[in-house]
Amino acid sequence: MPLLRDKTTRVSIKKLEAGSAIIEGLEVVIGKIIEEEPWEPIGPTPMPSIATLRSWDFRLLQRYPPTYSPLCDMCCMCAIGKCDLTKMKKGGCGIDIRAHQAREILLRTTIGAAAHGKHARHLFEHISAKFGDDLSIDAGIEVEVEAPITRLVTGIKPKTLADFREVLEYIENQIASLLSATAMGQEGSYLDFESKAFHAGMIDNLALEVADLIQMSAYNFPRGEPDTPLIDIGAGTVNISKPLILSIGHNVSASIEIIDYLQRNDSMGSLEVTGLCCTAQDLARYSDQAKIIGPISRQLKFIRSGIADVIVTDEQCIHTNILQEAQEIKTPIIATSDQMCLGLPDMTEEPVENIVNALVTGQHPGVLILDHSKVGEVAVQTARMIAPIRKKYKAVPDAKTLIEFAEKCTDCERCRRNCPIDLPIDKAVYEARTGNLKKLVDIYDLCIGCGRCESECTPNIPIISLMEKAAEQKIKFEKYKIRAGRGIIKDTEIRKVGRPLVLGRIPGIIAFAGCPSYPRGGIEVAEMAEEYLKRKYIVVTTGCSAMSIAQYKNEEGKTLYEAYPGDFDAGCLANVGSCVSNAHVIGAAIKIANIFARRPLRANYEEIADYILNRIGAVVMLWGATSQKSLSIATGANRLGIPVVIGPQGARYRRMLLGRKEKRDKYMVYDARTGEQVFIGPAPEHLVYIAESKTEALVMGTKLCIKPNDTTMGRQIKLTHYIDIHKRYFGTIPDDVHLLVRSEADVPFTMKEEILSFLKEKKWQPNIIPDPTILKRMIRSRK
Amino acid sequence: MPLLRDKTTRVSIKKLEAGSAIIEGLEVVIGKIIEEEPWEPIGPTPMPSIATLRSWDFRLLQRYPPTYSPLCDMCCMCAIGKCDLTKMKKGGCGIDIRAHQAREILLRTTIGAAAHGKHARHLFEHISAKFGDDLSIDAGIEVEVEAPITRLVTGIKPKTLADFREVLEYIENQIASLLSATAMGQEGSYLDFESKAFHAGMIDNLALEVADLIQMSAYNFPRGEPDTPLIDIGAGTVNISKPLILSIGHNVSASIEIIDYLQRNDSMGSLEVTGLCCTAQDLARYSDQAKIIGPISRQLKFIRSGIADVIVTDEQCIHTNILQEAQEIKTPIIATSDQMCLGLPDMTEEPVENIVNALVTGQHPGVLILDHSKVGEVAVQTARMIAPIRKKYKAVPDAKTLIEFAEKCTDCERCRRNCPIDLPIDKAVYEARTGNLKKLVDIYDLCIGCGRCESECTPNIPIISLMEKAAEQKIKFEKYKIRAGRGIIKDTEIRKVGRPLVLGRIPGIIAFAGCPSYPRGGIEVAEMAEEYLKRKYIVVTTGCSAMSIAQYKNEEGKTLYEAYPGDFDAGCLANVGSCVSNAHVIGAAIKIANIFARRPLRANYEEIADYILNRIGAVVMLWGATSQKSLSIATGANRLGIPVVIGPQGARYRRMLLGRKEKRDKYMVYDARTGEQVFIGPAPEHLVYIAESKTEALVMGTKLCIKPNDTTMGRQIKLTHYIDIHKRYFGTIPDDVHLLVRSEADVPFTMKEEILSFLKEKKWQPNIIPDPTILKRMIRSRK
Amino acid sequence: MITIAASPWQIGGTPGPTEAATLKPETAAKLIQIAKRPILVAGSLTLETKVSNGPLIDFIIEWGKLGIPVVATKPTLKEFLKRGFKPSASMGLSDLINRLTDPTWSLDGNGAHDLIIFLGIRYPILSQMLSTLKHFAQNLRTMSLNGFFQPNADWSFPNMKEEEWKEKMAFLLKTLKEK
Amino acid sequence: MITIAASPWQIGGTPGPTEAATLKPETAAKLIQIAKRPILVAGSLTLETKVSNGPLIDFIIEWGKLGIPVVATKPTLKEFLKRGFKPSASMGLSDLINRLTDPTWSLDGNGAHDLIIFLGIRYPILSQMLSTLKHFAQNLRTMSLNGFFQPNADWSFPNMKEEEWKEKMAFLLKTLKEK
Ligand code: SF4
Ligand code: SF4
Ligand code: SF4
Ligand code: SF4
Ligand code: SF4
Ligand code: SF4
Ligand code: SF4
Ligand code: SF4
Repeated sequence: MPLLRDKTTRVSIKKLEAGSAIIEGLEVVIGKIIEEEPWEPIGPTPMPSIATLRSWDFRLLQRYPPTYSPLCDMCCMCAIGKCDLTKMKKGGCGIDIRAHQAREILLRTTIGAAAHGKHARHLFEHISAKFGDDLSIDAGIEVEVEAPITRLVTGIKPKTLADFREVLEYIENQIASLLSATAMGQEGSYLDFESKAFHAGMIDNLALEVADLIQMSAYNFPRGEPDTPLIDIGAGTVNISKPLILSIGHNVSASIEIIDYLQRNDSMGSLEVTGLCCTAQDLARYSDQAKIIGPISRQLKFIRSGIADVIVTDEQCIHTNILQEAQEIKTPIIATSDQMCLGLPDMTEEPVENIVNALVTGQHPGVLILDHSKVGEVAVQTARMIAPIRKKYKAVPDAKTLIEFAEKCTDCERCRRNCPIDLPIDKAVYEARTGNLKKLVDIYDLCIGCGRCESECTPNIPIISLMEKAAEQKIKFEKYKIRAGRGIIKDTEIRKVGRPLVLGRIPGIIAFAGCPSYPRGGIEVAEMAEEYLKRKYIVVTTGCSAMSIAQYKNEEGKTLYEAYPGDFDAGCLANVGSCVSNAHVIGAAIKIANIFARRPLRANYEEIADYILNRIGAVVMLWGATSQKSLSIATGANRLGIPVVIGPQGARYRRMLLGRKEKRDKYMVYDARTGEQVFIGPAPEHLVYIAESKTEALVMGTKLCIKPNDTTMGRQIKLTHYIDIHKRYFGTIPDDVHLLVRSEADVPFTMKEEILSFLKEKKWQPNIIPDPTILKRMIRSRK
Repeated sequence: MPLLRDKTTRVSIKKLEAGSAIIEGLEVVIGKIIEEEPWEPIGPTPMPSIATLRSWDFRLLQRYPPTYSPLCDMCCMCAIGKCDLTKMKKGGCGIDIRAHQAREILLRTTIGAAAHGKHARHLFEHISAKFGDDLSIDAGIEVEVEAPITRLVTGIKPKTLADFREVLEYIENQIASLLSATAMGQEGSYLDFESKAFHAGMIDNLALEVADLIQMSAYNFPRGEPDTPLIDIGAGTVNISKPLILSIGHNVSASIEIIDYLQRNDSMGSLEVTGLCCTAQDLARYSDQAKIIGPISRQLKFIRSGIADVIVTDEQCIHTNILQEAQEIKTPIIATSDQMCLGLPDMTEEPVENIVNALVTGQHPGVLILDHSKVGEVAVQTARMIAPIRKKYKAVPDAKTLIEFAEKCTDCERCRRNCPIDLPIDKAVYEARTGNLKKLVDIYDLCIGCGRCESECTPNIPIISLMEKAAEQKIKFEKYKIRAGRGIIKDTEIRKVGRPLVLGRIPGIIAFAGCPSYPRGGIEVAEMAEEYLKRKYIVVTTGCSAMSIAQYKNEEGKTLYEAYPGDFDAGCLANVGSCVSNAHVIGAAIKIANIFARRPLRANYEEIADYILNRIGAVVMLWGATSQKSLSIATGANRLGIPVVIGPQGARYRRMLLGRKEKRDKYMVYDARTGEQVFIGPAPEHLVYIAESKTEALVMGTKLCIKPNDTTMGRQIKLTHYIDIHKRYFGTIPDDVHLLVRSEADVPFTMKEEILSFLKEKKWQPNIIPDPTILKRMIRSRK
Repeated sequence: MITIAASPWQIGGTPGPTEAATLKPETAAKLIQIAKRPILVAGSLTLETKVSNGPLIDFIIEWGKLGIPVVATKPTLKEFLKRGFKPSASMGLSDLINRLTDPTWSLDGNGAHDLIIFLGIRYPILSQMLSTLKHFAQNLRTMSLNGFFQPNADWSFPNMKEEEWKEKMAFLLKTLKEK
Repeated sequence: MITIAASPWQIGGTPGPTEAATLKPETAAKLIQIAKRPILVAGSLTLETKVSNGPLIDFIIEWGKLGIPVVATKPTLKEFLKRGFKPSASMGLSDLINRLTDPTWSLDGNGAHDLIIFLGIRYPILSQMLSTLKHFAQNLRTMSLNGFFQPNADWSFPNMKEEEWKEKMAFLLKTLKEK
């Protein structure tokens, strides 16, 4: 099937004769040119629809069937409900809780995919208007495979911005399909819902790639350089004597206009341009002058500090009560996205002067400006004019006022009971009455900043402000460094690590992604990263996790970004970028299969996923699982065979994909050389695992990097880490080592004796090392 | 702005010179041709994005602000949850219950729009493959304005199938946008969520139109003929000695293949081809040989009868436990849509013989066939072969067995407590022990067939089978007639009724749409329809409501379809068709504004909506509100200014849009002639009203047809009905008559005295009749 | 597992952490007596529902005669009038509920109501209307006196068998009359 | 409104109509004693949680010595071993829960367990794991003995202040020892 691509080249034709048709005086825009350049023959699954990869999904789901943990026993999706589905009772549409949970997963992954899809679309429209459709997609030098996910999923090799138009249409088409299936009276099988959720994850990942590639190309973000600038991060890094603009959200295009405006006016240093969440990460990729306040968990806390003179919101991960919060500190809001209009007056068409005036005088608490090019000037001018006026709001209440607040505390425990992560905030507030703020300071670091505690407090104690005040001194020293997001992984890097990774000599890739609902604060992410770095894993990170990792210093007082290089290599720590940059993490796995192993890439989903599942030791750590987006990112990784470890809060995503290692028949693969079925042990054991604690996650991470294809040398190294870390944290050698040793040569040299005796005890038998695949068609010679 | 349209005309060009470019040997598909035909200048809002019509929405929401009735006090959308939002507590993302309910509405309307969008897309792909992209869009004779919603919303005038490609892409793009806004940390304002929900409704309506126009064109459905054939409806109409195929769902394309196959083989009479839900309605538009079993409420009941030899499912409104239900009666399932795969093996690529064999032998309980052209043959052959085998399943258990079942009943009440509409099914079963089945028969008609009662019954009594058995004799006489769906309303009809409608001489259009969660059974819809017919309203109906209306006979023993003509005219009853045919109902209102009142149509949303709101007395009755789809259909009508009355079960949609007639300032319009603000009374009072009972709905329906633009003659007529019906059911003259009388000339002649004295009592003052508009820009001369 | 005595009549109807307190007739009488601005809303089932000595509507009329303002929802008005009783007002249920969320509104314009008593309204719609008031009318309290536990009310009778409910209703009326 | 004594510790945690029965220590003891195949799952908080005479882990070891099979979740294993106590098994919590939904599975392969007792597990994750068992392991009963009401269990201690919980735990251990 020849593939059609969108290239809106306009051509004037005076007269055109073709066959029997004669057309005169027609201006045409040549929309679709049949692909000519023979970059790679098209594979079997270009632009798969929701049922195309179903059999692949079913194979994964057979080994890793879903285990559901309903967050709610009821369903309320249609007007027949609520239906009580407890213990497999059926709802009014016939659905049971298993299928309904799967539907909930589908809905949430689709919402995530839609958020990213829209993010990509918004960037596309803005960049297309600003730079034109012909903007080349430039992923940098040493990068041939610029868009591994796009090539894999759609079969398109994008050269200019316009090439992504068809990709975006495909994404939107699929999102509508997926969402439709959640309607009352559609899909009835939980396995099919899960297959569709995988599809949503794949679409999500595709959207990530589109978004990041086009912003990298348009805004000249770093393109795979490992040594990007070190950026200031932390509330302590801002100069509060300057007017301060705070951008919050994910779509950086509006905020870039602020920097552009300042640069045009040569006054970059006169204002603080800061950001929270992924917009901050992306601002830092644009300019090393931008400062990052921190991850989403710092959002409310920083707003409460009163420091921001103007808040610019774009889309995603924004506290939805932000307008009211901003009004408390008399900070005007500039909303810039149709995704979050906040009920504000649309002043897009008004002259800048009028808008600034409306904001400075407080005529409106905020405005909606849908034309990003206007945002820069409005934000800067407003910040300058309003900063002197709102000086007195630039502080949390003083200690005395706060203790007065704390004195109202009745120790009723309701704040803690409403805290999603069960922090003992009640005791901390209660103790603050005495002036002892230590517990509040401790909680400051653990708290995800959601504000639910405040909402429950009968005497209306502003608990977050208390925390912010308590931690005031500490915050002044919150000065850290993060390496700006590097973006794509280069082909040269892939070539370098391909062999050691696939053979197992580099024990694995660990990717810290997602949001900050950590069970015990961001420090745990950093500690995990450090442990893997010391063990020479390739460590990559994005989004809020990357920011959390920055807010930690090692024994030498250095952040991990200062202590470890930013390459995609063993023992390196790469901040890949914002949430959308997760595309490059997943893309790296695909590129290994394509560039290193020369597997055909184009529209060849199953083979590539089969390769990754069986050969590439990569694990995604979603330690602070929160949003629908992080779920869909992870689910996209899952479909490609990449296991995900989720923190305990993520149990509220309500499903795991767990294997059972004692079920030998589930861990069989074909040996592609012979077609024989070979037992490969739990490699990897799970596809989605929820870990109870950091130590469990750490150990699970090492284990899930074990892959059937490891050479004996590689397996030795991986087992060494697995056994060592298991002993260290759990005190024993793991009880499944015998399932992971295929021949004596796999046994780590340094632990030989101990393990051999363990193997004996388990009546271990050697096994062969297959050329592993779960796709029958990959068998080269059939028996 | 010139509009681009998609026309994939493929042209071979040997050599093309254009300016400096020379292209050789290129095959191009001319994708976008700049619109040439000057059918109408483009209006202000072609393909509006989610914020384009926000100011219109806000105007509506100002008069009709949302009143929420949360179905759940919690939110569980992300992994921070569940968040308790009771009494305006904020969730972890900052949202409160008001904004969250609005988000729930947005989510559900978007799901509805996605289901219809996908339905349209599936039809499009199938029909494009089968008939080619050049299929002309043929809405029939006497129809110039073939696609009022498409023209209004997108600015496109579709001529061939291909012209809808861009429309579908727009729909999908908007769905992704809308869904994205439901993600955690996006929109924060309930008004903006509601505005987006309106947008989802509009997109839904657009999808309806695309779907119905292309199926009408491809399948030669009736195109606006009022006197379509009378079709058999009711379980009593089938000949159970013949093999029987039952189609369930909404997308008729697979089922049409069954009829085509039978016709090709000249054996149409040898099988019963029947359907449930909208697929049935659409099958009947294709062939008057198809029989309709009934609305969705008959689904489980009819399956339990065991009569179906093969069940073909497509998409939407299908009992999701259908596979298990079908297995109980040994009926194979053929699933034909990626929206509902049911975990079945995909046999799309297998030869027909193998598939039939797998089904007849029971090797698979069902199969998935994604190629519709194969479905016909498989279904027919399977039915023929399996019918003799499964003869003994063609019956519900005998009376004795059922009484034995009933004897297990402990009168625990749990079945009733799990019944969504609180039917006293407990008493009915308990009484059946004695052999008295009367109560069961009564409930048979009221029951929506959801099966929740069974699911709750500890002794596992098959309650629905009991009902089916109890009503066995009755069902044999369930022989009714429905007029096949006529589709579009003709321009000639619009011209005929335009003036009397707008001036008020025809008191209004009442549209019965939506699902069968009726509070007291389908008879109430029929009774309401009859009352309005007698009062010479234009009554139109679609989907399950149209089927429910058919299952009622008037005093003369005739169904209403037999008793009243099918025109779009006063005192006529038009079955417009399936759910997607609701497009024509909404389209009729648009066409009145365009054809009769000559308001520009193309991409001119606000003006047309303003016209409808202020001038066209049309009300949608959603008496049995159930699915997300009916919510989004209704919400699309709302954005156009059409009020909707919902039955009491629809309170579980969780929001109304209510006016308060005592708030004079909310019911002001501009007089377009002068720019003056004029009080217009509660006309219409509400945009979404939930009625407690049939009588309340009936009265509300008459009132909501009152529009500011009514002539005095028209207002007299409308008030006559309103007052008369109010007196009849409520015993008094309405307490708001004084708000609806603008001058003495408005007072109904026959009630003059009584009303004048009422007016006096209320200190009534006359008011002018404006040329009403709520759009400032429509004022012709400003003061 | 236990089944809580006062579990929602409709099994899937658990709304969340905040549920109605279960009501005894004695308490109901007290609450009604201390209310300053109560109203009793009589819905469309008042005619077909039976209490001890006739249809519920007659019973409600007796309450009305005790001075408790009765609002008849639209479909019930005629029946009241037929019986020679003029309710304080008649409104659509949805209209009434909507206005009750406005703390400045009342039937007579003399300040907000403080207690709304519901009788004779179909369970599913009442449940939703009570939800509206629970969240958005924090100035007032709601009481459901049907024999089915309504968790969205502030106070509700528990689920009862018909006979039990009739007795309680009779007792309640008697108590109200006595004081 | 009332706040039910045994409302979920996490306020938003109402799961639906079916909630745990509130447990007294006497009843807990009885239920444990009559259980044929109980296991006690000790989670990652067993070290930092204090009971009367030391960390919870020591307390659990005493139970173990009474013959109740203890499963240490992975992060706690080392601490048990340090104390010279070998749990019957050690598994990841998720792994364990998953296997418990399989009625053919048990620790020792000798038939399904009938009672699973949970101690020392972080509230939010335990709540979800109990939900899994509630819906998908209908062959067994679950009991949460942390001082926080877990509605997804079959039986749970109600919410208690720390001191009260310590007392109840001591009483429970005493009772188990006596019999
Ligand atoms: S699914 Fe969520 S919104 Fe629905 S009832 Fe449960 S907690 Fe409430
Ligand atoms: S979608 Fe099904 S289970 Fe959910 S509320 Fe509707 S009928 Fe009940
Ligand atoms: S703001 Fe922090 S302490 Fe308060 S509820 Fe949220 S996470 Fe807990
Ligand atoms: S909710 Fe408020 S009063 Fe209660 S313990 Fe927490 S801070 Fe104190
Ligand atoms: S990591 Fe999560 S919380 Fe942070 S910005 Fe991304 S989606 Fe939002
Ligand atoms: S979306 Fe907001 S309210 Fe809902 S669960 Fe997440 S944080 Fe809570
Ligand atoms: S099947 Fe009928 S009787 Fe049973 S719960 Fe549903 S509506 Fe009620
Ligand atoms: S649930 Fe079953 S046993 Fe209980 S009343 Fe209903 S039919 Fe009888």
